[in-house]
Amino acid sequence: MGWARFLLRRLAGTVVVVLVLSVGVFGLLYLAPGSIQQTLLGTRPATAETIAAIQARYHLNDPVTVQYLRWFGGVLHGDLGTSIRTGVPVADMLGQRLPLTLALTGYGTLLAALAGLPLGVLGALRRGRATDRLVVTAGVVGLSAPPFAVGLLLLVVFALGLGWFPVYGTGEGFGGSLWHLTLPAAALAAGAAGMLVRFSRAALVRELEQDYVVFARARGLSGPVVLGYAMRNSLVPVLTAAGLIVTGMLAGTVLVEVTFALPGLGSLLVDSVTFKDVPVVQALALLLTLLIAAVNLLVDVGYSLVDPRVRLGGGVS
Amino acid sequence: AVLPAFLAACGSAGDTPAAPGQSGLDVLRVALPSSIGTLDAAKEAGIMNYVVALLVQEALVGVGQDGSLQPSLAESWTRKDAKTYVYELRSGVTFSDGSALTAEDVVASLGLHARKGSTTAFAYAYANVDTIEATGPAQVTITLKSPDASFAWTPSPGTLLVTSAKFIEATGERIGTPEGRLLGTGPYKVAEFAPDSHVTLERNDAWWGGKAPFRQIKIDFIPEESTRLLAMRGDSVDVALNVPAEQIDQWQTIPDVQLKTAGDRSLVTLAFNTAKKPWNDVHVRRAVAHAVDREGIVKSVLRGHGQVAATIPDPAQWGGALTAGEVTGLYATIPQYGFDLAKAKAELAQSATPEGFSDVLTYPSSGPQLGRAALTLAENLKGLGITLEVKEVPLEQWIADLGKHGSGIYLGWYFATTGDPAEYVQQLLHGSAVGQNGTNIAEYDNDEVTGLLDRAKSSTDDAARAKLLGEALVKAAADVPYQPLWWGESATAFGKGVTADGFGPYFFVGPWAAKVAAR
Amino acid sequence: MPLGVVPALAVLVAVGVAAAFAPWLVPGATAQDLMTGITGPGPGHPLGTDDLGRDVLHLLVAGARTAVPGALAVAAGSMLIGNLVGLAAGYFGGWVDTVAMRWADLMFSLPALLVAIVVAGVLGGGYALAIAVLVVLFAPTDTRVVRGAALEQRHRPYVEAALLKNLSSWRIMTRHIWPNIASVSLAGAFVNFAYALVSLSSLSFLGLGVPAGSPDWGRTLADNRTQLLANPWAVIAPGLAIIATAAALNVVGDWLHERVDRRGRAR
Amino acid sequence: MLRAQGLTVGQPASGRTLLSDVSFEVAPGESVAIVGESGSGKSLTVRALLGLLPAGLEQSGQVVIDGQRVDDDPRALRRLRGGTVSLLMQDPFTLLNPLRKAGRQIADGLPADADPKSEVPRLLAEVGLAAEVAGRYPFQLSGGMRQRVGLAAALAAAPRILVADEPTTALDATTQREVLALIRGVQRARDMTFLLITHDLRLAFSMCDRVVVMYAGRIMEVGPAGALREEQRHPYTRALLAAEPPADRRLAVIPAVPGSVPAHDAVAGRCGFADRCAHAVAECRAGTPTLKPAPTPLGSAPTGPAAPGYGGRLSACVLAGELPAAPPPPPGVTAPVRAPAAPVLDVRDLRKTYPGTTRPALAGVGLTVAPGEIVAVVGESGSGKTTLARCVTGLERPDAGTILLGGADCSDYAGMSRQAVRQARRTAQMIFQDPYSTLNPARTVGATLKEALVADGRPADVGGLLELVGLDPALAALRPANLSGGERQRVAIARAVAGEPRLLVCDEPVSALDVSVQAQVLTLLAGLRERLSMGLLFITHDLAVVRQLADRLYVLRAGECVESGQVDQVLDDPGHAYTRELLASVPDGAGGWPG
Ligand SMILES: Nc1ncnc2c1ncn2[C@@H]1O[C@H](COP(=O)(O)OP(=O)(O)OP(=O)(O)O)[C@@H](O)[C@H]1O
Ligand SMILES: Nc1ncnc2c1ncn2[C@@H]1O[C@H](COP(=O)(O)OP(=O)(O)OP(=O)(O)O)[C@@H](O)[C@H]1O
Ligand SMILES: [Mg+2]
Ligand SMILES: [Mg+2]
Repeated sequence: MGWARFLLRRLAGTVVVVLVLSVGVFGLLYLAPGSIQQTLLGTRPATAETIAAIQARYHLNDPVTVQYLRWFGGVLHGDLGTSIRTGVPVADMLGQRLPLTLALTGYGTLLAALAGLPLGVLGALRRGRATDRLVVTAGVVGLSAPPFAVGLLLLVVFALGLGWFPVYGTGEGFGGSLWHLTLPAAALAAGAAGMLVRFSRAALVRELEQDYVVFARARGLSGPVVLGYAMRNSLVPVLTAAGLIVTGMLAGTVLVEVTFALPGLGSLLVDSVTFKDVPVVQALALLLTLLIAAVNLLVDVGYSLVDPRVRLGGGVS
Repeated sequence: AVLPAFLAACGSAGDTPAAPGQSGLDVLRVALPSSIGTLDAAKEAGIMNYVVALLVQEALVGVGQDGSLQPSLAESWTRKDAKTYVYELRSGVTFSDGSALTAEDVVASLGLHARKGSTTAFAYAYANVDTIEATGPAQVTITLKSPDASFAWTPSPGTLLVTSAKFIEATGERIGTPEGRLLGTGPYKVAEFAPDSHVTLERNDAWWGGKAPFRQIKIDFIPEESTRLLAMRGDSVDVALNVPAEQIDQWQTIPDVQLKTAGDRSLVTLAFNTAKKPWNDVHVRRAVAHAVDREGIVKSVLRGHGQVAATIPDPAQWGGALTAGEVTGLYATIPQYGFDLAKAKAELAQSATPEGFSDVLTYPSSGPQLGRAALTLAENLKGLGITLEVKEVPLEQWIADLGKHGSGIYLGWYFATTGDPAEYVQQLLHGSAVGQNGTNIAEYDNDEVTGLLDRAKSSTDDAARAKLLGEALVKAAADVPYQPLWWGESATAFGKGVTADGFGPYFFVGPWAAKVAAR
Repeated sequence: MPLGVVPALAVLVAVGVAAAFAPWLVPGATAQDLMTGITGPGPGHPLGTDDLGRDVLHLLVAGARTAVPGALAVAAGSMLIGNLVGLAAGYFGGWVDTVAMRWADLMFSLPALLVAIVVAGVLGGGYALAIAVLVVLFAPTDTRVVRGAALEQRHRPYVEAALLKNLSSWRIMTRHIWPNIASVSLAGAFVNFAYALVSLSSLSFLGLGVPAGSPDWGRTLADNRTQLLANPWAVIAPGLAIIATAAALNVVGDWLHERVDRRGRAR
Repeated sequence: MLRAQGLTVGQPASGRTLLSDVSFEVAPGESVAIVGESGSGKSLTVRALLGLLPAGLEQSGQVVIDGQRVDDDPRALRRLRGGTVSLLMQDPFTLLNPLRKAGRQIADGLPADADPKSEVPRLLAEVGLAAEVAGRYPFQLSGGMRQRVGLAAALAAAPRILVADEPTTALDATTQREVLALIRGVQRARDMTFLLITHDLRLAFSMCDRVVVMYAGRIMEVGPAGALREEQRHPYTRALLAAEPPADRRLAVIPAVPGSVPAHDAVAGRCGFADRCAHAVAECRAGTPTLKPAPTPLGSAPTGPAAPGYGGRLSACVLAGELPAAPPPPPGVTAPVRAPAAPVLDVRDLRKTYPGTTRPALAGVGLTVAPGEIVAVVGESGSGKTTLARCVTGLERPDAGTILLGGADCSDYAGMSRQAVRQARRTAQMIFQDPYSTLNPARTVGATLKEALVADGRPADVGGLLELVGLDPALAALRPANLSGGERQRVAIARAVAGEPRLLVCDEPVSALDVSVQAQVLTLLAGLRERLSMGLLFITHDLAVVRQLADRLYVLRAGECVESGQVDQVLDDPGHAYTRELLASVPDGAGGWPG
């Protein structure tokens, strides 16, 4: 089949998704109540001329298809437009906020992996015992806890009560950022860690029951080697979970950024959506879709690295 | 490119514990309760834009603590005739880029809003302007199309912020963006701006008003109130503006934090759409007006930090025109609809809908106290058989709803941009402001009231004008197009390192940081 | 029955009872007492009162009534769509399957909560809207699960035997295949239920879900989070209610899953 | 070398006992077989010996390996695994780690001081594989190759005891023989102690010195292979041996054992076989008979030593000493000749290649089935048997060729009118291999059969239909989960014959059943063919079954028919080498097999 074809297919799929989404979002914003000129002017009075001038400036009177095509033409030329709300080129705005969101999701993923995977493995190895029950419970609680609730709880306990972490802000330098982003990342990571615990434990439990594990033990392979067999095999479902986790984190970051007052993509989305700042919302939709597509692609590459059957095109038997 | 950008984005939030007491404060850390997307107050409809912009830019005239107009960039001004205003500029004023302030700069700044096709939010204030001219190197003359007493307030910071002609030309559309920033004559200049995140100001040592106390001001936007509270508790901020009323008790428990409150000249009012059933029935309006427990709301929802509004303008708005005693006297004559459910029932019984009805009342998500007030009203109305669904909507949608005049009942929430008592009286009661996008959201069109307001507009005498406005208010109150709820108070928290002098309703209308001092 | 299931079921029963009988259990839970305002736990108010002087415990009970039916509607709605589409896709295969799976792929490349935020935010929020959006976004998950299960059953001899008996496709799908995969889909619905509960409360937290003043858990939490120091219970209690209910649903869902699994393995 | 004493396995969570009081021993260098039908506890015995029980199961009793007691010392057992005792498992498709190359999996088991570079190719060569196999992943190997790699891996640490749990049941008949021969050869060459698990008594006789027979979680009989083959001291062993039909002659009746294999706990407190035993007396049900030295029924041979020991014959039958002598093997009969008739099925030059594959599954097959005739199709795995059956019944669409059902062209069901499809489906019905998924688990037997009757336009006489297939009408209320494999297959047959089809396609209907049950189903099918005068297209890989049942035979290989003719003719005098190979793969119970 070849990598080129595979990539091409994925690319085509992503383009379709992006197109559908951009039309959807555009239409949605168009239909939404509220209007840009009202928002710009606020409750202040306005003369008819001013309103007309604003409408002309943002082409608000053009048919919606023309508005969309104008935007789309710009994108094709690499121009994402200018934010109505801030007057800043959209690309700059995204560029400014993307690093924070990436840092947050990256850090969150790392924390989730550091907490979730070992716990999942522990639960699987101690299956049915008290430790396992504890691990499963922790996982389910993590999974069920909305990030904003966890965020508030963390704030109260670790920032306010114990004073270990700062309450808000993004910090300076690498160390400072790390220190500042720890609580938000932890709030994000709770759900992801729960998911990882669940997936990795279930996968490992399943693998440990497989014949090849029994066979490996029966021929005297050492414990670590046998565990290595099972863990490698349980990676595929864990990778699937990882994809879901990163996607979920991008969504969760909205809540966490709001809770911790962090200027990332999530809070930008919330601000821009209510403002009907079409270019920004569109660009965000585009960016998030691409991010998710990239994550899914990475997961697929991960599959083929982990599983030779995927790589070499063998049947799964 | 990602890493430097990352550092830039994360680089500056205000946590560095700038040890207070250490030769006073070098850096002032301010936490604003909402985000701003642009520094240009004429582009965005939030009051926090002013709080930032007024540290950087000034207007021709300023506002004194008593609410009267004061010299600012204009050393003096005269109303040559009913339609002509002449402003003499202060000499020796320079912009923070070092260039001197000239009459051309002022004309260009005014022109931003007054020129044809202007899209700024201030444009409405200049609709009546005929010409703006530099009639001397330090003199600017403005002529109006028709007489308007209120225009005296227009070149105050509410609707004018002076910048240089060169800057306007060079920056164009990008004024207020992180790139274009602002240029002004104020005590500070913008060092860095990240929309929705923070803005950093550096002292402008050449400010004509003297040397501002802090070398740097870091202003963070923290829309999450609980976070902001925790930030103050953790001593990560020095000044927190607009502490919400329901949180004041909690802020007060923070050791060493000073909480200063003052009227902020804001008005929250119920508006009844007099052109829409069933609200076109005065009995319905009266019934609902009687069902509002304003004292209760002020006491509980606002924790007492506000004042029951007897009418539209805040008493502090009359600064230039009436004395405090005269205001009290005037307000005593305005008919009131106090909280009385029995009367409310009686009124409703007389109306066309004695059995009650249902309607929807929206409030902006940025004003939870409005929501709470609305909920108490809804609760009271239940007893009358009126079902009022209270709905929170995003600020933008709420604004749009106000503009459409489509609902029957509104919650209006207004912040005065000037100290002119006529500001909202004209907007809310004048018959010409009805209809789509008009400011008269009650669609209240009473010829008598409109006539009084017209006469007030062209009057040149403050006392006569005040009398006319008062009469209009009394007249309108009889028809209950509005049920004013409260005049707002805002509370500002000062952290353990700082304090402020002369905190009052006009504290933030001007270079306020110059009045903040290290404790 | 594993240990955790009993408490989980107990939580669900409690929440269910609260949801069903809230108006009788705590009549006037939303009645305000502005003069009291927010207070910490004390006599008469075990969890204190909120900003409007409403008893937090009462709000919590009444909150089940808004929190549960919405999430239930999301779970049931997406289960219905997922079962219909998934069954058809798995059974007929071919273009039906292709179309359904492309649709699911599309939905999967969108983060559900973000889309809900955008749609609800743009259209001005509202409970019904939020539910509708979540149904549409959750349905692909059910669809995939059901389709996978249906595909697995599709070539089982009992299905082929039914085919050889010339039974109609509809009958084979609904009477033969579906009963064997309903439990898989039910287990998935529980997990969806939990996820919907959390998502709806997240939307309410952002002010995009239930109307203001409703005693919804997410909403109560959001409304009172400014009162963290005055009465932390007004924040912690609804938070715990969300977590406990969602966790209970997850536990029951997992347990059902395991049972289905085991039944599958025991031939 | 290896000794189990009172081994018992239970599941504490459910309170079930799965295995009880299993005692036997294996001397150094000896080869012992454990034989029993599915579910008799063979695998659990082995797992318990090696301390590898699945999670949730617990064992008690003594296990001694190489003179060391290990049941209470898991660490000692761990040390012994690999170097002293090693296990080869049943399913070659699951016993290797799918993500690791074969060579590395073998190398993982090598002693620490061995050099994988030289050892791995040596081991591969020992199991008859090329060195380059080391670089392949399991999915790139055939089943037989995987089992060889498994053997090489099991041998890596040079164990002195090799335990093989049904090492070839998942393989083709021909491959099966090769692998068994290999294992036997290696065992002899290395002089290993050997414990073989199998369900095939004849295979056990051929491969091992001694045989342990298990049933329902207990040992029924133990004895030297030769002696046991000659004479069985337990009715179960006798029935088991009789139920395995011979491939070399046709029997007038296939000896069937009534009932089905029970679970251990279902027969607690009595002889597990009593309910199915022709010789059962009250004493059999009075208590669990213990395994004890079995006296010779005629009293001719001296009573063996009191303690179980090498060379002794043990039996758990209370009548062990009084059992009548086993009847001599019945003589063969010749199949009745049938008058020629117009075929109900006529397949011509059928071709089918699955999308995505290159090798055709069917490469031009033609065959006919006359009414009342049983036509067998044999061939090893992957030869296209199932594809043929599915094409005939319209479950799969052939690429080319014609299928005439009762004279009507049914080559393409999609292109036929509804009426024609209905007619075709009334003409041909099918029964499937797997008794566990052939019935809808969610519906009762009654519902399934009623639906079938209604669909075929018959009166809904479920009871009558159940009686037709020899089942109690009361079964109608049960769900499949409560039925044994044999009962399920009977219900499936009932469903298929509900409309009295003229052709019944049977795809390996008995290969998943216990041998003691297999005979029941075969007898039923033979009887139905007479009563309904159906034609049967009978697909199987078991030549012994073909011999008993079929009139004519087609031998399929790689989608092509290599030989056909009257059963007796083809099997007595195979014309094609492949047919001969198939025949040779059937274990005959003699010591020479598998070679
Ligand atoms: N993990 C387990 N949990 C519960 N019961 C089990 C488990 N494994 C096996 N059993 C039961 O124990 C009994 C004996 O199983 P075992 O696998 O030893 O049979 P076997 O003789 O090897 O059969 P086969 O020929 O099918 O491999 C069966 O009834 C089976 O259902
Ligand atoms: N659905 C399918 N898709 C692709 N290839 C298939 C499919 N079914 C069978 N095959 C292939 O077709 C060939 C014939 O398969 P078939 O199932 O007819 O063999 P069989 O003789 O019934 O084997 P067995 O004895 O294992 O049941 C095999 O190579 C098999 O891999
Ligand atoms: Mg077994
Ligand atoms: Mg087959």
